[in-house]
Amino acid sequence: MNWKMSRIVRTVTNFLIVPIIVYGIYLVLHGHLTPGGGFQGGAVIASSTALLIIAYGTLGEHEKDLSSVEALGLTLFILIALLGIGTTMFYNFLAGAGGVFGGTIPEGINPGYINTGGTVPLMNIFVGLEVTAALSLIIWMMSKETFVINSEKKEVKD
Amino acid sequence: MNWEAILMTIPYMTVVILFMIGLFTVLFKKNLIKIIMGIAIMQNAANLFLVSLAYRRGEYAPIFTSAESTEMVMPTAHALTLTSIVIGLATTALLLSFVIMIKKHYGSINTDDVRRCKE
Amino acid sequence: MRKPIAVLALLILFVFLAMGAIEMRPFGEPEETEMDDYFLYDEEEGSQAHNHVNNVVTAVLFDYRGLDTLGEATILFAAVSGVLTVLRELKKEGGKDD
Amino acid sequence: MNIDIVQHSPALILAVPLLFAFLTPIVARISEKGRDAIFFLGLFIMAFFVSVMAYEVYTVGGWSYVFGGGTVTPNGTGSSFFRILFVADGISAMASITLTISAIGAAIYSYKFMEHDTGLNKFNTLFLLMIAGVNGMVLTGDLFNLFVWFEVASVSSAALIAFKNYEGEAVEAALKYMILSVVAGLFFLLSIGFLYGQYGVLNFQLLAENITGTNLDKIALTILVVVLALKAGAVPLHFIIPDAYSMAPGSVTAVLVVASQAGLWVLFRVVFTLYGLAVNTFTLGWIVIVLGILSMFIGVTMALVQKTVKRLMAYHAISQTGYMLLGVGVGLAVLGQPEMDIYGRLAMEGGIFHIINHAMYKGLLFMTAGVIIYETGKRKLDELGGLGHSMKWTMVFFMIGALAIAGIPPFNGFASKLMIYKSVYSFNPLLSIIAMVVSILTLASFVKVFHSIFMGPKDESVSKTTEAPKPMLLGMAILAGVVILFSLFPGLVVSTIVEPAVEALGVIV
Repeated sequence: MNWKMSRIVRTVTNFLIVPIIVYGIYLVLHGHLTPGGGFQGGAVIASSTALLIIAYGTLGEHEKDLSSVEALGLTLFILIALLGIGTTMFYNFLAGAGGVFGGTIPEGINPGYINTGGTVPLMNIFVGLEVTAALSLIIWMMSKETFVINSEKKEVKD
Repeated sequence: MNWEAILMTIPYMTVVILFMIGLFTVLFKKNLIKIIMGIAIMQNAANLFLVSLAYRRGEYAPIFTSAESTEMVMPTAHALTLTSIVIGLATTALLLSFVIMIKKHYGSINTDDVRRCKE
Repeated sequence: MRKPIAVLALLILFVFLAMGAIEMRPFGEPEETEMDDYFLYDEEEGSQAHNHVNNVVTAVLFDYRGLDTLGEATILFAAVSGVLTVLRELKKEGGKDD
Repeated sequence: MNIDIVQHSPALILAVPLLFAFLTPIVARISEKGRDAIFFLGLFIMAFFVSVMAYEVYTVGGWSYVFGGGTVTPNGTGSSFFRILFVADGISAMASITLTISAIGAAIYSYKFMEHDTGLNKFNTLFLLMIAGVNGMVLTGDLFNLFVWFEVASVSSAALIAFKNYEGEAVEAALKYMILSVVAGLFFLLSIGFLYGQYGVLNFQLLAENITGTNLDKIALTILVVVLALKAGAVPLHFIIPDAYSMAPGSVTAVLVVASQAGLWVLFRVVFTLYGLAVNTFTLGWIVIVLGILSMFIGVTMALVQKTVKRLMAYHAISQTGYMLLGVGVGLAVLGQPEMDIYGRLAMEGGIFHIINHAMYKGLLFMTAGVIIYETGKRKLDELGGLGHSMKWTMVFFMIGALAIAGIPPFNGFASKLMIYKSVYSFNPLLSIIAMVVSILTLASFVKVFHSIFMGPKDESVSKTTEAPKPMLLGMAILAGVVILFSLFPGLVVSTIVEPAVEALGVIV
């Protein structure tokens, strides 16, 4: 897999990756205040993977790592949902309790406070983790099967 | 005929027309990639339908952070749309990977060549 | 021979769905909004009162309809597992297979 | 903190396989034994919760589980209907029991069956996800949530059908299955949109209160019935079933049968609970009956000309689906007519009893077919012969399955078919005669198959075959044991698990 794009593209990619990831993290963390959330933020972060693959032509041997990250995000998500089982599954037991993300907000229009929402922002983070890994994996597997292999002229005959 | 009432359903008619375009593509195109594009059109039609159900005249997005008014459109349909968008993405990814594999095995993505199952 | 029949079926389906669209309530004027108003404004269980979340769509997505989101994330997980399964290397070990 | 696991069991039935499926890729990095261990652990914990839920449903009665609700009430009132509900009643208990038995059988079977393949991490994950999806479909009481689990089941089944990615046909079958499932799912979404747009709610009970049988309701109902009939494999849209069933690995097919039946359970729920008497049940019942008769007849006639083992069995699956639709269709057609009610109820019981019977003996038959292909590597009927000499247990299991599917007394297929014949005869004698003729054709077909696979001289090419490995025999023995158990005590089974299911559909006058 020696295929990669020119030095200009690679340098610009190096500079662009950071703001893309930061913007994605912003979308995930502010999911309960502004439009956005785990899925949208995760998709934005995964677009940086697409940029990496196009510029460098490879993502390395990280399929198992990405798969584990994805599974970890989902496991934490379902565990948070199960922790509410004192009442029922998916009960928001952190909201308004004063601890992590446990702040209260006034009714009606307000400027928005990040330390609110209970389990909702936590679930956003975990889903963001899952979506990032899942979309990166999909993009990587498909590019590996199509242009990365084709660029090496390696063909599989049935 | 109550023409005014029919005019009020134009968004829904748009959805139906888009949906039928997608279905036409799925049924009559021979190229598997085009079939998947037809499915994507149908998915977008369904998403458009759900979003159009959420709308209430003259009201704002259901987010209280620095909102202009507390008159808000219906949030459930927006949540359903988000869910169905992700479902559409996942199914499209799986379909495309099937097509990649079909191309490897059969050397073609024309539906006329991809019918070895029946034998 | 098959194509005209399919076109006819498609036309019938179109008329059928268009009838549904015409029967729908007018655009922008929903009649029953009890459920959505509950999520938006309820003083005990609403998005702001109970969950302390400003973005009502996120509150619906992760709390009121959290199970849908779990299912949706599961579909993404299943699709990734499927992509990894289908695109894995074409080799079979041993002679036996089904 | 005091947690009542009985109350929480519907949620845990869903959550446990999901949790273990998510853990599989992480555990698989550490050890392969651990991966298999948590696979079986997840299944057995799920089986435990299923039995807890079923016991409560059969001794005390059903209840609704509110996700994220402040309180769990026996029958959630008011605002808890706006959240997602799980319904624990006769239908969901019976469907979960069916799924659990055949999943455990198939899992033990596939422990040996799949060991020559790569990518088993993904196999275990997808298997658990498919089970979770089917469980979610039968348990949920919310229309959109139903769509979500429908898609989970479709995506994971399609991925499992394509598991043997070194065979082009498997990928082709999976592609077809997936395209049809996705298109069906989109129609489903459209009809959810119609109902949500009109009534502003998604819960089954709230929708049922609102539905009055307007044109829009009827359009939504038509779409729902067609989509769910496609999922179940009834005739006008049956053409994906043979490809999918014959190309999937043998252990997956046994569960795919149950996954298809989830479409039937949901169809009953939609037709009876959601619509009920709001629409003309006589016409709707006759539509279901005609679908059933066509499925029976076309399925069995197509099966007679098939040349490969699993394809033949897949066509028989379509034909057996017809019996279930026939029974329930008769029950639907006479719904609300007091003079016919006793027959309607018997027909419904027969149709629903046939579902669990079919899941057991068809799963068993697909597993024996898997064994034959595993041992000989051949699929075509005329290439096989004389296997009875070396594979005695497989032959016995095949005989149990074949006699049960053909409705020979005293097997369980006879018990449920007899209930359908009796009740349908008083409704319309012609339908009953057609059903009997189909049954005879089924017997003829399986006699032919039995003869060509197991009888005859010991063929040169198959002389080296041995008996199936022990885990595979154990998996088949579980299903065969259930078939025999149901054959011995059909009355007990009907009164314990079938009648609550019929009552849950609201067919009590």
